[in-house]
Amino acid sequence: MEFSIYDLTSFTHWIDSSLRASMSPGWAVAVEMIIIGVALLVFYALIGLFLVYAERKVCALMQNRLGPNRVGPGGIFQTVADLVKLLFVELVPIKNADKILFNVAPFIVIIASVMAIGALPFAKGLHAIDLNIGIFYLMAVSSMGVIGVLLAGWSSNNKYSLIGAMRSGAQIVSYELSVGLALVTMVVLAGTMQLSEMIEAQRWGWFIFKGHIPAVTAFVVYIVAGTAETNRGPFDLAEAESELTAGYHTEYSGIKFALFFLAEYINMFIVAAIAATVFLGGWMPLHVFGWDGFNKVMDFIPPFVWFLGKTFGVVFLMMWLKWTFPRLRIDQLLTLEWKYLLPLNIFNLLLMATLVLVGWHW
Amino acid sequence: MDNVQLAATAALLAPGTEIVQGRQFVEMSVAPELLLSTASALKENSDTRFDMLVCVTGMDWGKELGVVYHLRSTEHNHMMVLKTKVSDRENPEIDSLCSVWQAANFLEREVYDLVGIKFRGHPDLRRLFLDSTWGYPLRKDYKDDINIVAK
Amino acid sequence: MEEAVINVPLEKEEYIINMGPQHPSTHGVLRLVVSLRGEMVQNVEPHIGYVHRGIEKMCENLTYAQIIHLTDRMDYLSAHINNEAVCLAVEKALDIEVSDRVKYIRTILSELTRIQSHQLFWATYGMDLGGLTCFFYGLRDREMILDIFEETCGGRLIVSYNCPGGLMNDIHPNFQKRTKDFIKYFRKTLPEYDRLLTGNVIFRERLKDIGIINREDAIAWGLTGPVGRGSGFSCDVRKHNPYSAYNKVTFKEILYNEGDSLHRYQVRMDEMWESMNIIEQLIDNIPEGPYAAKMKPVIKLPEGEYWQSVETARGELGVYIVSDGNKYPYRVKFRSPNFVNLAPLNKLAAGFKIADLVAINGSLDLVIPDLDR
Amino acid sequence: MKSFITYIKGIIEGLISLVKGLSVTGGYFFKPGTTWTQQYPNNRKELKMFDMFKGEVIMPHNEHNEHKCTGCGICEINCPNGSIEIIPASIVNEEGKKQRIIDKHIYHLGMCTFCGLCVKTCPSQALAFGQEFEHAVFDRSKLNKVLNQPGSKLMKGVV
Repeated sequence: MEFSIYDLTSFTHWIDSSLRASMSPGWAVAVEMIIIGVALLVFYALIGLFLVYAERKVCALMQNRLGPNRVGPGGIFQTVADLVKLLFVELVPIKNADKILFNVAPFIVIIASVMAIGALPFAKGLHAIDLNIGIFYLMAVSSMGVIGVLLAGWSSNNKYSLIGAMRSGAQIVSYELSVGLALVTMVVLAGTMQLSEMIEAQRWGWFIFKGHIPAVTAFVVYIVAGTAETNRGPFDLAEAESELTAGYHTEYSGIKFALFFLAEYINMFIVAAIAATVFLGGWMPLHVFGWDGFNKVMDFIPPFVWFLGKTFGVVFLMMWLKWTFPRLRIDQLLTLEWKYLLPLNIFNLLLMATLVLVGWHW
Repeated sequence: MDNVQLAATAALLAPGTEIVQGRQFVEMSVAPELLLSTASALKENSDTRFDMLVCVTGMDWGKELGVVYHLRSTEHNHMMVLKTKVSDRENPEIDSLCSVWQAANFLEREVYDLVGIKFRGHPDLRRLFLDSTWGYPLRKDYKDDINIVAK
Repeated sequence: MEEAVINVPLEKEEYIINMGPQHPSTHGVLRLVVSLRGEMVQNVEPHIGYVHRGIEKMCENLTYAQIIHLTDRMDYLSAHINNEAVCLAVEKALDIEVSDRVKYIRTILSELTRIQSHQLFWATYGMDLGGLTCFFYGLRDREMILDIFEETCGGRLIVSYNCPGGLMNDIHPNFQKRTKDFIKYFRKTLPEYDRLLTGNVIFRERLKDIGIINREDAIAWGLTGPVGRGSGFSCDVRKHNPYSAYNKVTFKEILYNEGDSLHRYQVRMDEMWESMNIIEQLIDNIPEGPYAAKMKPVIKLPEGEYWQSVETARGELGVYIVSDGNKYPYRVKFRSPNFVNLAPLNKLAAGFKIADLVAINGSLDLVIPDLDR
Repeated sequence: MKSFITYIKGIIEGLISLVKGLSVTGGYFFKPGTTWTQQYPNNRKELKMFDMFKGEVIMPHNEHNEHKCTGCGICEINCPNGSIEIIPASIVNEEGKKQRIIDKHIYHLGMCTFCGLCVKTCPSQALAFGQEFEHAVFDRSKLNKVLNQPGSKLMKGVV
């Protein structure tokens, strides 16, 4: 194994065996789950805070501004300060709102994104659960968030929220299709749904290079549909600020609003992470067949850095799109999906299947 | 067409109206009952063709209330002024010109709001800026001791 | 006795939402009561008056010199042009001929005002449609014009630079250089606006065939300015009834026949080029002369009625002064372009979606304080 | 077939227009030093308003604590908002004549709309515009200023 220095499998195995040695297997699993849960939550919060900061800095630089620059050096603690402020903000009670659903909705959104983040492979061995249907699971879980959005819009007793929620429902149901088909295209190429095997298959060339044109097309479609699925601009119709004030979270305040806000960024991270895993090789360093020296140097960079680097690259792309384009209208949004992306996707899947059958993919 | 010719044409179109010349525009004073017919005649006639209503001004002439219409022909690029007066200050009513120029809709609502002249046949005569309990501030006898400090 | 909120009764499956008075897309305190069926707009009713200050009533208690500073507060994005309108009306009434220097400076400043107003339009229109970056580019470039205003007039937005008979003070020595620098810079930056927004396929698809009004309707509704010219109605006061130095320059009146939101937008983008052309023709030839004519300390207009229309960034502003010979006017009426342009909103937006309503409302480029007065 | 070509052409042209837009924002992102932000409270020292800037109305005094205001009241008449109030006083001057001077020249900054008529119409150029722009105070009464400094006198030669 050429990158054994960064292989965390033995480390996690060591934790597992030492825990099992000191307590009964049931307790050991419970302790492991708690450790993983805490680790994921901390990671979740940190990524959320960082992404909010990154987005503000990126858009500021695109707009000839400085962005946050007061709290901490370069303003890096700005989002922490905002979070503290949001914790202290009053939770405004809404008259005639459906109290239970109103309060539950943000948590559904958050839970959906936490469940998705749990199945992501961060590095070799740093993988909470390696399902044999990893891709399928991620797709299933990440689209659960829309239930929270719909509930939030409906229970707020506000027409703007309701319109936003209904838009969001229509949008996610449609774009789920494109995301799914784009990923299925890559599953056809990989021949597996298990994330660890997919990454292993990209050792000598990422899928985006291996899959020729169909893979690139699938990547573009995936980025477009993924942006739409996370309700980000130019597809942010659900919260279209200039039309619906704030869409489905108009009536939310304080920490409940913060949960929605955080979930939006984490969803962006998840979409980008899936893109990085499936198209760009996940934590797998860039290898070129035959260039041993080059491969050694690449292996020297830790897989975790590779993974985050690729993910943030895709995140930056999504931010770039958001801060450049105007928003689409709801009918154009659906036209784009059903008239352009879906036919393209099906054709692309066919092409990929042909490629794989002919055997041109290696 | 210069002002003199315009005045002559207008006089032919609406007999019995008083036409004043020598000012910036030709001014035509119409009795309220003749207003609608005069206005549509001025619009339809191919020599005058006043197809654009530029401005509607509500006036308080002391004893009488009045409305001043500024008309423009986009074809001939000339303007004229149409004036009408009612002496009933309590319940002044004038025919609405909405059927002639759509622009009159909002402009007449404004006059109704600020001067209190009602427009007969207006499709949507409601107060525009002020709420319904307010007086008519552009009348000269309007009193507001708090907000208006007379010098 | 409360009056009805909407004029048209609601049908089954319709519901009302209130856009405004506090809403991001209404640019101020315009309240639109929108009847919707699903996302489709059935009826729009503008409710205005939230910034009604009674400027016309206030004018009846002020002298002609004092009125001018109130006109700044109507259409604050065309502040200089509003000032000019009152001054031209007073000068016309008193039969005063201002010097060429004053005319040239007024024209240059009017065109600068128009450019900065259209820049702000571009910035906020991009934001209405969800492209937030435009806002900062627009304001960045507008800042340069505001600096020119600040250096010469003393105010950035509310300039109060005109007075009956001329200007409050002479232009700053840096004025010409700064203006030329700005035009040099802006000629390079304006194509960037087009690359970012005008050519963008999403933007064009959003606006094409949205809120159409044809030429005949535009005339009947009295639409002026870019809104009227987008429908092919040649209504430029600068062209038809030139004032100040507009008869000394050559420029093109921008006309499009489509009458949809995209072409209302396009008129404004093209007008910025034309404004730059006008400024370039004048900026080097400002003649020497007094910056203000000698005026009596108390201005009394002879009895009579005076009308003056000027072309603001939004359309034709008419000033109608009725004087009874006193130092205070008997009645002042402002024919504000926004007020007239707002009226056909229902006609334009009914049958489109909420997102289109925002696009249409933005393409009218309303300034609410001008509408309410 | 023709419609298919226009369909494809439309897609390609659309994509090109999107890339053009991306090049603008991306250009600024990757080009450093294009920020226009003014770091306001930090740049207070360097921040200088233009000479013409209408920040507030002031009455310039010379080094002998003398001003030019004769108390004629023309500024008070010309002010459209009533933001100037003059409290006159009379003294007996050296020649033994009674002379009108100002006791207090009160300026209500909160009511001022910066139209510039007072400065323009002052016959003795006693008033001017100051460049101070940070007018926020916690108490509204602090906006009522007395422009003539305590103990100031009328400059010699001003009538």
